[in-house]
Amino acid sequence: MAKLLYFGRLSDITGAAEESLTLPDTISTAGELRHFLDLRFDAQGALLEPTVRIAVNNELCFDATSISETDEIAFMPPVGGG
Amino acid sequence: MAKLLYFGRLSDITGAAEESLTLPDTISTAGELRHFLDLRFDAQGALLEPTVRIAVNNELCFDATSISETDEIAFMPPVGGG
Amino acid sequence: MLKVSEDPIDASALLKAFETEAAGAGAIVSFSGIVRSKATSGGVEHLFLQAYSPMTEDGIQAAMDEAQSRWPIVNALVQHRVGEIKAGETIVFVATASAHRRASFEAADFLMDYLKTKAVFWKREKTDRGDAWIEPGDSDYADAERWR
Amino acid sequence: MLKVSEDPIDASALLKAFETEAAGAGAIVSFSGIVRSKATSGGVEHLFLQAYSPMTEDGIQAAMDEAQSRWPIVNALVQHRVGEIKAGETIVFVATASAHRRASFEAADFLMDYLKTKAVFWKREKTDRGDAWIEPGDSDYADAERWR
Repeated sequence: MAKLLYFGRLSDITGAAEESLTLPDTISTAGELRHFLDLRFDAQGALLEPTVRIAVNNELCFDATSISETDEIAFMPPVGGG
Repeated sequence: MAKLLYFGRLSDITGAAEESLTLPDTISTAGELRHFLDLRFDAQGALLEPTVRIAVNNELCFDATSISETDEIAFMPPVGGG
Repeated sequence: MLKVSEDPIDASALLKAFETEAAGAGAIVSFSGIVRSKATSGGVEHLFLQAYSPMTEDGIQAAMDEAQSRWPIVNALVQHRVGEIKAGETIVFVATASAHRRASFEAADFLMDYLKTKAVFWKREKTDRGDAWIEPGDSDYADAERWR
Repeated sequence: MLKVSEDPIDASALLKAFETEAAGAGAIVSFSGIVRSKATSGGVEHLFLQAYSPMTEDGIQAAMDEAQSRWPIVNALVQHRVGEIKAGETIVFVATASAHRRASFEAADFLMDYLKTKAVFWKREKTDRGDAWIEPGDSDYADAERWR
């Protein structure tokens, strides 16, 4: 199962900051997962916003990046501390 | 007598940071005093440099400013702390 | 020196330690970011800061390395809190040391712009009117653009 | 708060006191200027700083007032040493506090430029090769020009 992380305001939509998910066979890229999850949570595009970046195993990636069952996949809205 | 103060490198030339002086009758302005002192200390123009400012009673003044026996007159080369 | 943790930040103690570490430098600049009790909407009770380790630390370290390569700074320190931080508490402390003051000022300014707009943190504000996630504002992004 | 004195400067303690004084501010910047042991010529044993009171204090106060009018800073502190100051000791400490960081950074930077080039101090350096009066350098004047 892949480990999914939802940061910042995204966890308000998903209801949890973290979950484990068996990736459906139809999903092989980060972009496909993004679309799948947006529908699954009825997020109405919140997960599709270009400002929401995806990291696979702690590395920022493009939507075209391949993902697999052993990956940690993080959904990251705009960041900022201090 | 007027109180004269020589700051920074000027005290190396005058030999003292402070002195009391009865102003000669011929001297009525800060500029005249500046010339008189430059000759008196053989300062070779060090007191005449435009970067050397004169303050009378804690106020910066022009060479044309009048001075009197009761004044505190300071000769100030370029300043800077920190 | 870089630390991201739930521990309270004592700016005064960190400055003292940094002075020792940076012995020989002529100029030290420090920045303390403190949670203000006035927010966009209502009074702030606390902030909640979320990080994503080690991405958060790696990114800050890369910014510190960039600062070291852009300016002749001899030391840099970043300490950032995560978790719940009450109004009046220090959320971030940055210090830089160099021979002359310009490098210290610019490097500290640069690091703060990184921390405000690019560091991997998410910030939730709890006010008397409810909770809200806060993302960087336009002026933060404009500040960060100065270094491109 | 302004103090010009022979007393040693404890930047850490001053920052702590300033934090209390500036309660409510979101951003505090501090600057410490420290006597370096390397000089233009040879190793520095100490500096000797001369002031002209009250002109020195009046000028710094006017610069602090100008900073307050140019930036929305809520507090400012300047402490400057005079007399003999050994290598490694702090010669000047400046702190500024404001709601947002930009004002604090710029006001502290502005005050330091004033102190370096316009404040009424004269500085003598005692090195292993002798004594010399030090006047501000071109880079100091160039820095100060930025605020015109």
